[in-house]
Formats: sequence, C-alpha cells, structure tokens
Amino acid sequence: MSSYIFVVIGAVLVNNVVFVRILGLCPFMGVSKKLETAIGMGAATTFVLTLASGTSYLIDHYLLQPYDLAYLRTLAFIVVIAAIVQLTELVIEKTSPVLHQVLGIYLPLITTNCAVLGIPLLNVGLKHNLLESLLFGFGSSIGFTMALVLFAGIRERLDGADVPTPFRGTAIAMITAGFMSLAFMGFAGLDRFQ
Amino acid sequence: MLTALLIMTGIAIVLGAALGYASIRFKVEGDPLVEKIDAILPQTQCGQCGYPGCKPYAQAISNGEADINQCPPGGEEGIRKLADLLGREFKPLSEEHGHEKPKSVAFINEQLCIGCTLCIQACPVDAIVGAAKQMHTVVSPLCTGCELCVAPCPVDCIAMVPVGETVETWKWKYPVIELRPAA
Amino acid sequence: MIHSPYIRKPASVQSVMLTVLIALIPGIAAYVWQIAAVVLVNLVIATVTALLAEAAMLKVRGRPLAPALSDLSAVVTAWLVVLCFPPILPWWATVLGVLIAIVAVKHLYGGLGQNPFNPAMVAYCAMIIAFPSLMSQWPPAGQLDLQTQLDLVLGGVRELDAITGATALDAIRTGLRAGNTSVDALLTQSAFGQFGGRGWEWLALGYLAGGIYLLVRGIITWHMPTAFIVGLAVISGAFWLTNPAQFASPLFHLASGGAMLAAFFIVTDPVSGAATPHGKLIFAAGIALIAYLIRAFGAFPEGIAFAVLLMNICVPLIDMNTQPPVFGHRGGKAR
Amino acid sequence: MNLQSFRESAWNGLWRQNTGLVQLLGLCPILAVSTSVVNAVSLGLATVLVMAVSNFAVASLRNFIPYEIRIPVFVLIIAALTTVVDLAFNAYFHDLYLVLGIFIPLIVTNCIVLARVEAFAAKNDPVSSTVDGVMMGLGLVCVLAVLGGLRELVGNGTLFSGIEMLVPSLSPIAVFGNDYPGFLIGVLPPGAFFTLGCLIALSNWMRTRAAQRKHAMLRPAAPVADEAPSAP
Amino acid sequence: MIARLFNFRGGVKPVSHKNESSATPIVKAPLPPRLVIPLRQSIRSTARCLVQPGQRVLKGEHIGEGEGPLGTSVHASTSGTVVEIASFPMAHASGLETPSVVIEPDGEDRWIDHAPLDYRNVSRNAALAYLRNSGIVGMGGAGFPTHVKLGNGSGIDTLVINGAECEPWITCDDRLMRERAAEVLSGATILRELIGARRVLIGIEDNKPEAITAMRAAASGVGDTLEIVPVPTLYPAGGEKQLIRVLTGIEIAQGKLGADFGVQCFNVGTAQAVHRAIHHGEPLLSRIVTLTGNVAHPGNYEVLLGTPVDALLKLAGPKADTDRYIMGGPMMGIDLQSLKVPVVKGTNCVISASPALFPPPPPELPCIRCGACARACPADLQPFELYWFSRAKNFGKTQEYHLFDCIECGCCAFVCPSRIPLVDYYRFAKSEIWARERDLKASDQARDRFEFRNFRQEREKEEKAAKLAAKAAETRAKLADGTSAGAAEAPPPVSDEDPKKALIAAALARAKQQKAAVTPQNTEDLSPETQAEIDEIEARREKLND
Amino acid sequence: MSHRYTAANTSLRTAGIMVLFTVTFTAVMSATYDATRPAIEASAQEGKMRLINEVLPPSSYDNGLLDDFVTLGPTPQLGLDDGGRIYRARRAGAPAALVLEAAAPDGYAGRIQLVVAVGADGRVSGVRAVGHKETPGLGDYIDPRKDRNKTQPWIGQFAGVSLADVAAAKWTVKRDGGAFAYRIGATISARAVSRATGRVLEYATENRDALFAAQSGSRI
Ligand SMILES: Cc1cc2nc3c(=O)[nH]c(=O)nc-3n(C[C@H](O)[C@H](O)[C@H](O)COP(=O)(O)O)c2cc1C
Ligand SMILES: Cc1cc2nc3c(=O)[nH]c(=O)nc-3n(C[C@H](O)[C@H](O)[C@H](O)COP(=O)(O)O)c2cc1C
Ligand SMILES: Cc1cc2nc3c(=O)[nH]c(=O)nc-3n(C[C@H](O)[C@H](O)[C@H](O)COP(=O)(O)O)c2cc1C
Ligand SMILES: Cc1cc2nc3c(=O)[nH]c(=O)nc-3n(C[C@H](O)[C@H](O)[C@H](O)CO)c2cc1C
Ligand code: SF4
Ligand code: SF4
Ligand code: SF4
Ligand code: SF4
Ligand code: FES
Repeated sequence: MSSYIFVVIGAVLVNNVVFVRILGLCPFMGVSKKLETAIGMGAATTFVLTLASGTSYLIDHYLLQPYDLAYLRTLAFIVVIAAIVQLTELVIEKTSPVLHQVLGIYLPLITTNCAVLGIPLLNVGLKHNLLESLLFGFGSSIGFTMALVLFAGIRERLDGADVPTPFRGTAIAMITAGFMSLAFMGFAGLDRFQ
Repeated sequence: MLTALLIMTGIAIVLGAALGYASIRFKVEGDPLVEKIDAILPQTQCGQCGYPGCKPYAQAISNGEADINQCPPGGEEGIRKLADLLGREFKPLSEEHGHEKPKSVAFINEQLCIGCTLCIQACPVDAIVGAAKQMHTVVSPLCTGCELCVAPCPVDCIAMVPVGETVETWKWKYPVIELRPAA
Repeated sequence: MIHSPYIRKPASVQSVMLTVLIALIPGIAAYVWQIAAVVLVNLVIATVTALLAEAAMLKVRGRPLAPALSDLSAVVTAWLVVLCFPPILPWWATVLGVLIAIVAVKHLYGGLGQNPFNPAMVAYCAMIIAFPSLMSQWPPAGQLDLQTQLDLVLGGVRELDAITGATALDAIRTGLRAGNTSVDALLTQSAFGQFGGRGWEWLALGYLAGGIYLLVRGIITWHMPTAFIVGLAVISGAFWLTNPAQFASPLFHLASGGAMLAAFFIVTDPVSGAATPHGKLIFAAGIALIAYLIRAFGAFPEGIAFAVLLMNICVPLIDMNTQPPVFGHRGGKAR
Repeated sequence: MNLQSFRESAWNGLWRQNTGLVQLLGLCPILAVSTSVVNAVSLGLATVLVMAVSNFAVASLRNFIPYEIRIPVFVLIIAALTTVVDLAFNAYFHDLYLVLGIFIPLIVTNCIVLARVEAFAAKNDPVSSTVDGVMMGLGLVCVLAVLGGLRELVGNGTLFSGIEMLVPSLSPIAVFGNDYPGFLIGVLPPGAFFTLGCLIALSNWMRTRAAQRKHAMLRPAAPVADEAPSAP
Repeated sequence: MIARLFNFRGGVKPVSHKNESSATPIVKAPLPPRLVIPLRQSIRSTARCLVQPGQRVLKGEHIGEGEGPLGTSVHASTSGTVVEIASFPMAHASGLETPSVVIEPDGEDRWIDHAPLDYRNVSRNAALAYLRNSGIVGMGGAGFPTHVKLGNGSGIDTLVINGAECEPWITCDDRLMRERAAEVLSGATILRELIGARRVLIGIEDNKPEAITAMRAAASGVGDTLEIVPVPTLYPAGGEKQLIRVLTGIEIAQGKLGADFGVQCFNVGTAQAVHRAIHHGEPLLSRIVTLTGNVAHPGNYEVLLGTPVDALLKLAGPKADTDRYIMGGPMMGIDLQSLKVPVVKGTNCVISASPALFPPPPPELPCIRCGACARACPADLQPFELYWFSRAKNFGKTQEYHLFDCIECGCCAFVCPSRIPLVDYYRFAKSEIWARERDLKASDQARDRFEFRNFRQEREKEEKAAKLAAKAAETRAKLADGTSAGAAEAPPPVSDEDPKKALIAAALARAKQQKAAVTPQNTEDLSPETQAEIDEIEARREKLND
Repeated sequence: MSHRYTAANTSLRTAGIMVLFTVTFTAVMSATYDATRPAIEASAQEGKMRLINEVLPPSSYDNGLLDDFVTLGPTPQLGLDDGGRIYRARRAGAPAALVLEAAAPDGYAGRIQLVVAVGADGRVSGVRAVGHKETPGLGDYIDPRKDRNKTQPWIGQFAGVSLADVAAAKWTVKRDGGAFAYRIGATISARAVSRATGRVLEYATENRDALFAAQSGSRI
C-alpha cells in the first residue's frame, strides 16, 4: 500500500516531471500566462496522461512483450497517445469551445508533450504494474499541473514587476522556472526512504 | 515481422475507427468565440479594419484570417484584450489600418445642411436624425465617431469634434512613478 | 500634483531595514563569541559587494541610485547571506552568493519589492548545489583561532579535513543514515551542546532576542514566527514521540541550524512571503513542515532554504485564496 | 524552390522563428541534453535528420492523409523514422548511440518536429518542406551548441567533454584549468533554465536593437518599442 | 443606553491638530463682494437655472431647480443682483468648471418671505419635498440629498448622527455641537420622526469632551430615545460605515445602503440645517467652515454658500510660506487648483498648507509588501494587491480584490513606509473601470443599433424585392391577360404625350404625399434627454425655416 | 469532406487509411530492425567487451568470455536485486578471472552499478562504475571518464588489491578507518563503491570454485 503512495509522492514532488525530469516544458512555458488556462491545460494533460499510462501498459504487457516486439514500443505508445489526444480534442471542442480555442495549438501538442510519451516509457523502465503505472501517470500529471498552476500564479504577478526590458516575457519566465527547479531540488532524496 | 504487422494493424484499425466515429459524433457548430471577440471590439463600425463592421472582423479573427492589430478605434487596449483572449502575443497597431485618435463625434453645421440624407444612409448606427430636405442632426450620445458620414456630405457640413472632458468623464491620471525617470 | 492624504506617518523603508539590521546584532554577537569572529569580515565583504552590485545594476538600468541604495534592503540581504553561509568560506564564495542574491534574484525582477523569491535563500540553495563540499564545511564551535579563520577566508588556504567537523544537523543525519546508532548516542559527540549544536544554542537565543525586538517594533507580526516555531515543534515532536531513538527532539530542531534565524528574519521576509494573516500562518507552517522533511529524510543537511523557496512559489496562490473577508462581507467567503 | 524562398527558410529557422529562442518548442531536449556541447550537437544533428526526412515524407504524402487522423499519422511517420534512426545509429554509429542514449527515442516527442510537420510540411511541397526541416533543425542545433557550451563551461570549466567518445584522438579542453571548482548549477536542471533564459534575453536585446536601428533609419527619433518580441 | 461599543479593524491615529481652531467661537463671515453659486453642488446633478443676468434676487430665493431624482434646489445666499451666469471652477479634484450664478450682494441681506413648516401636520412626502426645495443635502462631505436618504419612512430602527469629525484639523462640527447643541438635537428629532426610527445615537469622538458635555446637557430634556455616545478617537471613525459599526455592530457591505440594515446616518450639520429649514423656514444658505493650518487666525466661520475661497481666506490671514490650499481635511481633502472655487454645501474646512506643516512626500519606493497598509485599512482590503494590480493596469484583478470596497480614506497611504500614493492608484483604477463601463455600454448600444440597421436594410431590400417581384408578376399577368384576350394590341405608344404627363403628375403627387407623410428617421427608443435635445433642435430648425 | 459520407463510411475510410500507413511504416521499421539486428548485436558485444577489457587485460585469457557465463538470481551480497551475470575468463582452460556485475546500493543518489573483475589469484583486476546518478562534479569521480585526475583515476586504486592486503573490514574509506582514499565533500560515493567492491571480492573468493565449475549459461 505505502509503496503506491510513494509512487505518487515521488512522481509529484521528488521527481517532478517539469523541474526534475525536464519533460513537458513546451506546454509548461506556453500555457502558463493565466491561471485559468493553466488549470485547463493541467486537467487535459492529467486526463490524457493517466489514460495513456494505463493503455500503454496494457499494450506493452499483452501485445508487445509476449511477441518480443520491444522495438515497436515507441511507435505503438505514441500512436495510442496521439489517438487519445485527438479524441480528447474532439470532445473538448464540442463541450468547451473557449477552452479549446485558448488551449489552441497546445492540445494537439499534448501528443508531443514529452511527458506523455516519457511517463509510459518510464513505467516500462521502472517495471511498474498496472496500478502503479496508472498512479505514476496520474501522479506525474498532478505534478505537471501543480507546476503549471504555481508557475501561472507567479507569472500573473510578474506582469506588474519592473523587469529589465530584455528579460520581459519569456526570458524572465524561463529564469523563474529555473528558480522553481532549484527549489524542487530540495526534495532530492526524499524518495530514497520509501 | 508478421506479428509486428498484425499487431500494429490491429491497433490502427481500432483507433482509426474510434476517431472517425468521434469526429462525426462531436462535430461542432457555431462559434461562441466570435461573440467574445466582438464584445471586445469597440463597435465603432468604421471599417478601418478592412471588414464591413466589427462583427465581420471578429469572424475573420476567429477564422485566423485577420490579425488582432487592425482596429484603430480599439487601440492598444483592445489589442491587448484580444491577445489575452486568444492567448497570443501583443503587437502594436498595424500602420496600414490607421492610428488611434482621440474620441470625437460628428457635428452637423445647421446653417449649411441641405437635407440630402446621404449622411443618414452612411451612418452605421442610425445616429443621425432627420428627413429629406430637412436639416439633419447628430445625436451625439449615439455617435460612435466612425467618420463614415463625413465623406458623403456634398456640402461638407459635417465636422468631427473631439469629445471634451466633463466632471462625469474626467479620469484620474496614472500616478507618476518616480523610480522611472522620464526616458 | 500631490493628492490626499497630505500627511504621513514618519515611517520609511530605510528605518524598517535599519531596525532589522539592529535586531540581527545580538545574534551576530553570539556568533562572534561562540563560533567564529571572522564572520565580521564576511559581513563587511558582503555589505560592500551588495552595495556595489546594487549600484551597478541601477546604473545599467538607468534608475536613480540614491533612493535604492539608501534603503538598506541590500545590506539586510547581504547580512542574511553571510549568516546562512559557513563562516570559513573563501571570500569569493561570499561575493558570489551576494551577487546571486542581488543581481540574479533581486534585480532581474526589477529590484526591491518585486522578487518572488527570497534572495538570500536562493543564494544559499544555489551555492550548496554548486559547491556542496565547500558549503557544508563548518568550523567546530569556537575552536579555530582568528588567524586560521582569516587564512581560510582571505588566504585561500583549504586544508579542511583537519579543521572542520560535522555540525549538529549533519552529524545527526549522517549518523542515523549510517544506521546502528541512536540519537542519544550521537548527542554525546563533541558537536553537541545542551540541546542543539554546541554554541549554536547561544545563537538561537541571540536571534530570538532580535526577533522579539522586531515584534515589539511592529516590523514583523506574530503570525510567521509562531506558525514556524509551532509547526516545526509539532512535526518534529510527532516523529520524536513515535521513535525517540531515530528522530531528534523538537528542542534540538529548534535550537540547531538556522531555525531561529529563519523564524524571525527569513520566513518573515515581507517581499517574497505571504501577506495575508492566514496566508502567513500557512506559509510559515509550510516552511516548517518541508524543512523538517528535508532535514529528516532529504539529501541536504539544512532544509530551511529550500523550504522557503518552495513556499515562495506558492505565495501568489496562498495570498489569492486567503484574503480576509472584506468589511461587510464577513460570513460569505470572499474569493 | 528558388533562392529567395531558400533564404527565407534559412532566416526563419536560424533566427526569426528560432525554435529555442522564439517559438519555445522542443524545449525538453534543448534543456535536458545541453549539459555538454558534444551531447547537444550530436542530438541536434539526429533531430535535423528526423525533421528533414519526416517533413519530406509528410509533404509527399500530405494529400492522402485525412484531416481527422492527421496527428496520429504524422506521429506514426515521425515515430517510425525515429526508430529507424535509432536502430541505424545503434548498428552503425554505436559510440554515438551510447553517448546519446535515451535521447534519440525522445526525438519523437520533440514538439518542434510535429509542429513543423503540422504547420509547414502539411501545407507545402516536399522540397521546401525538407529545407524548412533542415533549417529549423539547424536553428535548434545552434541554440543547443551555445547552450551546451555555456553550461559545460560554467558547470565544469571544460569544453567538448565526451569528444573522445566520438573521435578517440581528441580530448576535452579544460578552459579554466584543472583547479576550476565547477559551478554545478550550470549542468543541473536549474542551470539549463537560467542559461536559456539569458540567451532569450540576449536575443530579445539584439532584436530590439535591430528594430530600433531600422526604425531610426526609417524615421529618425521615433519612440522605441517597449515590448520585446517573444514567443507566440 | 447602548450596552457596548464595537470596533472596526484598521484605522490610524494622525496628530489631531484640533486645538488650533477649536478654541474660538464661530464667527460670522462678512459678505464677500461677489458670490459664485454653482448650480452643480455635487457631481451627482446640476440644477436648472431659474434666473437671468441682471435679475434681482432676495436672500433665500430659488435660483436653481433640482432636476432628476437626486436633484435639490439652489438658493441665493443673500440679496443682490445676478451679474452673470458663467462657468467657474468647482470644488472637485479635476478643477473643471461648472455653470454658476454670480450674485453681487446689495449689502441689505434682505430675506424672501419664509415660514416654518409644521411638519407633523403635513404628509411625509410634503415634508420631504419641502426639504428638497430647501436645498438640504448631507453636510458631512458627500452632499447626498437628505430627502432621498430619508427614504420611505419604514424599516429604519436606528438613526445615527455623525458628530465624530475624525479628520485632523477640522473642528466645524465640534464648534457647532458646542454652540448650537439644541438646534442639532432638534434637527435630529425631526429626522428621527421623518425616518421613523426608534432611537437616535449621536456618535462623537472622545477627543471633543466639550462638545460631548454640551450635547449631553442639551439632550437631558429630550428623552431617552436619543443618546450621546463618545466613541474612541481613531480615524476614520467618522466614516459612515465605520461609525455605524462602532455604534451598532452592523457592517454595511459595499453597494448596500444603511437602510437595508435598519440604520441611517446623518451629519450633525445636516441635522442643524434640517432644524433651520423646518422650524425657521430657512433654506440651506450658509455653513460653518474651519479655516486653519498655516494661518494667523485659525477658527470657524459661518460662511455664505458661494463665498469664493480667496475672499474667505482673508479672514484667517494665511502666512507667507503657504504654498497651497486644501479643501476638506488632510486625509481626504482636495488640493485647490484655483482660489476662485466657492464654498459649497459640503465644504467643511480650508487648510493653508506650508511645506513645514505638510511636507511633500519623499520619492515613492517600491512596495515591500510589509502589510502595514492592510493592517490600517478600515475596509479590510489588501491595499498592496490593489496597488500592484492597479499599477499593472490589471483592472480585472483589482476588482477581484474588491477595489470598489475602498472608501479612499487614505489610511493605507498614511502608513506606507514606501510612501506610495496608494489612493491615487485606486482612484486611477476606479475611474478607468468606470470609463470602460461607459465605453462598453456605448459599444453595446452601437452594436444593437448597427444590427438593427442591418436588419432594417435587409428588410427594406426584401420588401423592395417583393414589391418588384409583385410588379413584375402584375405586368406579366397583364401581358398574359392581353394575349389571352387575343387582342393583338400594340404596346402603349411611347411618343404619346398624355400618358407621359399623367405619369409625371402621378409621380409628383406621390412625392407630395410622401413629403407630407415624411417622418424623421431613427427616432425610436431615444432617451428623454436626447428627445429633449432633438425637440430643441426641431424648434431651432422651425425658426431657421421661417 | 463530402457530406455524403455516413458515420460508418467515414470510420471505415479513415480506418483503412490508418491501417495503410501503419502497415507501411511498421514494415519499414521491421525491415530496418531485421537488417540492423546483427550489427546491433555485434556492437553490443563489442561494447561489452570494451568495458570488460578495461577491467581485465585481454591478454590474460583466451576463451570466448561473453559466452562463458553463469546467471545469478537476486544476490544481496553483490547488491543485485534482480540478478545478473558473472563471466568467466579462462586461459588454456584454467580459471583466469571472474568478471562480476554488481551494485553499490548506498550511493549518494541511489544505486551505483559496477563491473568488477577478480583474478583467480584473489586480486581485484579492475572496477568500473557503469551506471550511477551521483552528483555531477562531486560524486561522479567514481567514473574515470568524469574523474578530473586523469593520470591516476580514483577508481584505479582497487586494482591489484586482495583480501590478504586489505582485510574485509577495511574495505571502506580512510575516514571510517578503512584503506581507501576518497575525495573531500563526497565521501558517501567513495564509501559506497569501496564497500561494495570489498563485498564482491569476498563473494568471488568464497564462491570461486563453484562459479568456475558451473555449467555455462546455467543459473546459480
Ligand atoms: C536559513 C539558514 C540558516 C542557517 N543557519 C545555520 C546555523 O545557524 N548553524 C549551522 O550550523 N548551519 C546553519 N545553516 C547552514 C546549515 O545548517 C548547514 O548546511 C548544516 O549545518 C549542515 O552543515 P554540514 O554539511 O557542515 O554538516 C543555515 C542554513 C540556512 C538555510
Ligand atoms: C473616510 C471617511 C471619513 C468621514 N468622516 C466623517 C466625519 O468625520 N464626519 C462626518 O460627518 N462625516 C464623515 N464622513 C462622511 C460620512 O461617511 C457620511 O457620508 C456622512 O456622515 C453622512 O451624513 P450626511 O449625509 O448628513 O453628510 C466620512 C466619510 C468617509 C469615507
Ligand atoms: C547537493 C549535494 C550533493 C551531494 N552529492 C554527493 C555525491 O554525489 N556523493 C557524495 O559522496 N556526497 C555528496 N554530497 C555530500 C554529502 O552530503 C556529504 O556531506 C559528504 O559526502 C560528506 O563528505 P565529507 O565527509 O568528505 O565532507 C552532496 C551534498 C550535497 C549538498
Ligand atoms: C523582516 C524582514 C525580513 C527580511 N528577510 C530577508 C530575507 O530573508 N532574505 C533577503 O534576501 N532579504 C530579506 N529582507 C530584506 C528585503 O525584504 C529584501 O532585500 C527584498 O527581498 C529584496 O527585494 C528582509 C526584510 C525585512 C524587513
Ligand atoms: S476598425 Fe474596429 S471599430 Fe472599425 S469596424 Fe473594424 S473592428 Fe469595428
Ligand atoms: S454620425 Fe457620422 S461619425 Fe457618428 S456614427 Fe454616424 S456616421 Fe459615424
Ligand atoms: S504599506 Fe506600502 S510598502 Fe507596505 S505593503 Fe502597503 S503599499 Fe506596500
Ligand atoms: S484608502 Fe481604501 S484601501 Fe486604503 S485604507 Fe482606505 S479603504 Fe483601505
Ligand atoms: S514538451 Fe516540447 S519538447 Fe518536451
């Protein structure tokens, strides 16, 4: 039981996808200007990533491994993920058009949110079982959402700061992300005691 | 090789069918975004953006045909709001579409007006009151200052006068930040 | 044009910062007396660096020098950097730390008041990650003569193995990690005093005195120190009660490392911390919790700096969601 | 494809729409592998290869791909090509393969590859798409090289560490001598963010200056744009 | 007796500087050479002018008729001649001008006929109309019409009379209560009866012991419905919401009225003015103004409304180093841009400011988020967040942080160690937001009208098309008719003169008919003002045509 | 897209195209995989050999080392949680050396994977850290490629040492009273590697004969 909890904690904090694993940065930088959109993107990613973790575990475990087709893993995973994303996109477009417009190019780019492929691959590498895979996917995407939302909070406030001109906009955002990553290094080691 | 092909084909068939179905099941109609964009545009209806009125321009932005910086009456303020709504980066007003001007209203010189009704026809918001061969008058609270009535007037009796400040419309100024010396 | 109000209370940022500097003096005195007098040299180096760096940044950015230099906030940052760093760092490390704090943190965000992160803590975190060995070499309390200290700081001498000893926090940590010892056995080592690191107990008292002065002067409110101290005591107490052999007591945690300094001078940094009353409680308690987890389970000997940065990240959200109800809106929760 | 549009493509990829500095896409590999010049450039070149070929493939096949499944198909193409590149490297450039390790499969998820396929190759002819892929990729390589160089220099005080893995006769340069203590932040994740942030700021500064000059030439003493150009 | 006092959070204690002007009795100010009486006494409404240049007026004569629901009458403060009706700067931060009646006093100060009102024997509405015609508005500063605040006479339990006078330097209410306590109490009683309240609470800050004593002495005969309550001295205890909170514990949210909670609040000066109006039949013609600050003779003066500030200042003798004048108190007053500004109903104080007394603030530093402002804010806001987002022009966020709950009391700016002119940022943000709302309304209106026009044009086009189609059908039918009839008739001879003439005639007739029936276009759904404007233009047009 | 398509039709069509692409590209991949497999395997062998050559001189044995191995189940003494392999070097049929896969579980940042070669004479022939997450610039000197001291890499100090030279209890860093050097500021990494190497040596010494005797490819 507790190992499941540690999987989640490790994925959320200690090995935060964004700050420690350096995955999923494009949406992290792109969709964090406003709190609202950050939350939306986080939710979308959580949904896709959790689903993708489960599905790819099933595919890997029941289709690829039995037939010794490990070299197809990248392809199979990414195709499944792409399809899930596309489905999500269609559903969001129908149910929340504004969210769809705002998430703009990023929704299809969830496919290439490295995290979405990276996490299922890591699941395989870490030899997680189905539940662990789901939890790891969920935890990682919660970590992603958390990073995104906290970052958006800071960026909203940065709007008012008298930042030196060349640093305005993405440069200072990047540097802020650096400080956040520095802070997250403080969690290092917390998962060794699981 | 064969198993690989079979497995991947199976995956592809399932996913392809699901997607094809979803794309029809979840087809979107209507575009609430246009309304949102239109709500930001100033409704001057001047056509400077290159579209016949604000709504068509909103439609064009939503379709990705027009840029967000083509509306001079909306000014930088408006562009900023559009950029915010659409998650794009702010850019300054495009030069070819004109410049931001202080708000004005049309004023018809009562002595000169011959009552030709040309201005009435030009005005997009029905802000001009009058009838044929009668002197016309601009109802200034309704006038958006689009200047469309100025050109058609055959006797040049329409002038745009800037709207003056009253106690009601007076605004507090942005406090000067002493830290930033005037560059 | 000046508008109302036309009268103002005689308060200024300068006087606030000056009060903080004065409040640090008892702690510094204890430091000189118990640990290493060379800290005074470091303070001078840091102060000069901070002022020069601030002046240079203002100059580059075309801002007026006088108001920003005379507000003393850079000096506060510089002193806190020094007090968190080991006293026997070579001088360039102190300079580098202060530069990180002032240039990279404070001025990249536009100077005083605009940095979302605590400059001194960023400096500490950056330096401990960049120079882990340098940054974790502390002199044993009061055992180095001034000449050796000066050699270490200014002369570039670095034969540390003979000189440094583990500090209380590190000794506990590595001791327990290596297994087969208990807290009590470790506490008999030379690094430990009555209930904290040897000598550091006096520092804690000094900082406490300064903190009380700040409270009395109204520079800080009770929320943050209380929440931090109570939070740290509660969490460490909980672990200690479950297993006193493997977890140190609350008193130890409060009296060692930077706990007291943090409680009154670091957690309370107004610029990068939460500002609403409830927000302050959450912020400080959060720091206590994370700091304890890092101390007890993490990779770093002292977790406070990382905890402060982690909570700095949360400040906008904390502040947004802990606004006190506005006059007349009590009862209903204001967003 | 004429010279003009070639120039356009090159300018776009290398500077105007640079993926790392302006579009901010494909950030993960940029930040993750730029711990040294050698890592950075080798991965960059592998990416160029994948981009060029996938752009070419998509542009050639674009008329056969239905809209609804375009993303899965694009991804399929990219993933297949990446796997091919991965296998080929493994077989024929084994040393290089060892150095890059898991970063080659990661090309699949590099946003910029899909972004260019979707935004350019799906709408243009194969030749200009290939050029676009190469140029965008080269832009990436440049950023990677600078970033990797800076981080390595600051973090370890060396340049080209790992070069002996590729060319055994070469060895890394210890720029600051062997006593340099190393500013580790440089090679750790925070350092990646800081360095890229500073590079972006530098590029903003250069862009504003260029814009100012142009402005000054057109209209002397025009007010300077306050807003630094940045990502969409 | 009320059992206990409540308190509000925040507040500040600036040095009170009351003694300078509170020691001497109220002095009646002499007639100035000219009175400038603005028709707009507050920004809410402008009175319609009833006099013309050259007209002689008596003291108390109507010169302006209140218009609209928030209008009140304006009267001549003394007898004399109207010399002009022109724009003069008004007592407003903008320094903008407003139409004013200029009266040259004849020195006789001759009253118009006036008589008290037996308010108990007339209908309540008549009494309120009487107050409206007497020009009674709130004298606590905001100038809100008193008859409106008296409401519909039900649902009010407690009447609060505001004698707090919490701003430093001002002592006009203090002197009023000391010298005319009976009148204030009489006015309070009238207000209580009109509003139908059970009890009256008169709150006076405890730094005015003499006023409290005087009021208590006067109150001893009034009965136990009325109570004098000393309240702790803490700015802004005189703010309506704060005083109500202190006296009753009730908190009135922004956008809500005291009446919603069963309390209503009037200033002591207002009560006294009501007394004068009802029991003596005197409209509001003068008020007590504190002259203080850097002057030789600080004190309180009873001043005719319309007295220009420069004439008034001569009485107090500003000292040489005075560099500007503040109307109102130092916390909320306005810096006068012109000394031509006249005393109006809300003018309680004019302060001469010298750099020594009111040093200009040192340069603004960035906010360090110290929270001092939040602790001082009586509205429990987070002023630094308001400041941060106002400065960044993120107005949405300022509203999320309740910008409009700010009462602009200035406490936050008073305590700020960075000496940021915080209130200026809020005022800026508020007026920007208002301007945006105006623009939004205008653009909504424009959109509606634009869409309606498009719709109309479309409809007209359709109608035209339908008409054409009908006509075409008709001709075709005619043609068909003709052919079916078998008559191989030639088409109407084009050269024939008669039909042509007939056609022209018909066209002319049609045109005439049309002209007779012509109605001005675009006159649907106009506001009354616009309609009035159009009527006026029509009238002018008639004249032009004649 | 034309409106004539019904939902079912569209699904079928898109599925068909999807399948087409999938088949094509999977075929491309499979073909590449088949084509490159021998080369990849050769490269992998070559890589492994190169590593082994670093810890064991090629001249010291003459058998096909990579084909002469035993498989281990989880072996705590070697730090192996999931098992590993031990390769056997022979010279003219006689035991020459063992090459053991092992791990130090207590590195600063988790496991440090090691390859240790132990000669038939009970002396360590060489040690390499083949996988670790120690702090770059601080703990990563255990990898000779990252070691700043190129002439005498830290990891080289184990070569030639036997249990006879250094008793089992002394296989740790000098600070702990052991025999091995370490770098200040990163004792933990050094301690972990030293102790793990000691354990491997003990294991190899104890089980030498059994290991050499076992059937090649068998599982112990
Ligand atoms: C806010 C703060 C204050 C600190 N104050 C002290 C202190 O008073 N005493 C101390 O030993 N270390 C202090 N440090 C540094 C850590 O405690 C130090 O890294 C720890 O004692 C481990 O040192 P070691 O690695 O030499 O054992 C402080 C660190 C921070 C972040
Ligand atoms: C900050 C603040 C302070 C005020 N101080 C006083 C005061 O001291 N005395 C007073 O009569 N009104 C004061 N007012 C005005 C009252 O809020 C309120 O408008 C007035 O008492 C209502 O009475 P009136 O309608 O008779 O003027 C103050 C208002 C504000 C916002
Ligand atoms: C961020 C950080 C990273 C560290 N990484 C390592 C490491 O990789 N290997 C190591 O042995 N020690 C590492 N340490 C140092 C250990 O905490 C510990 O202080 C050190 O190993 C003790 O060595 P000493 O006794 O020589 O001072 C690191 C310390 C910090 C703060
Ligand atoms: C009570 C108090 C505590 C402070 N604590 C810190 C601190 O922990 N770190 C720091 O860099 N500056 C601190 N400062 C100084 C100042 O807030 C700091 O320079 C700003 O963060 C720079 O923008 C403190 C100031 C005060 C008044
Ligand atoms: S320029 Fe602006 S105001 Fe004019 S029609 Fe276009 S959108 Fe409307
Ligand atoms: S009156 Fe003239 S300027 Fe005004 S809205 Fe109509 S056409 Fe435009
Ligand atoms: S008092 Fe001034 S400096 Fe302090 S938080 Fe408020 S605005 Fe900022
Ligand atoms: S001016 Fe507004 S924000 Fe400031 S203290 Fe007064 S009510 Fe609060
Ligand atoms: S999310 Fe774009 S490269 Fe990782």
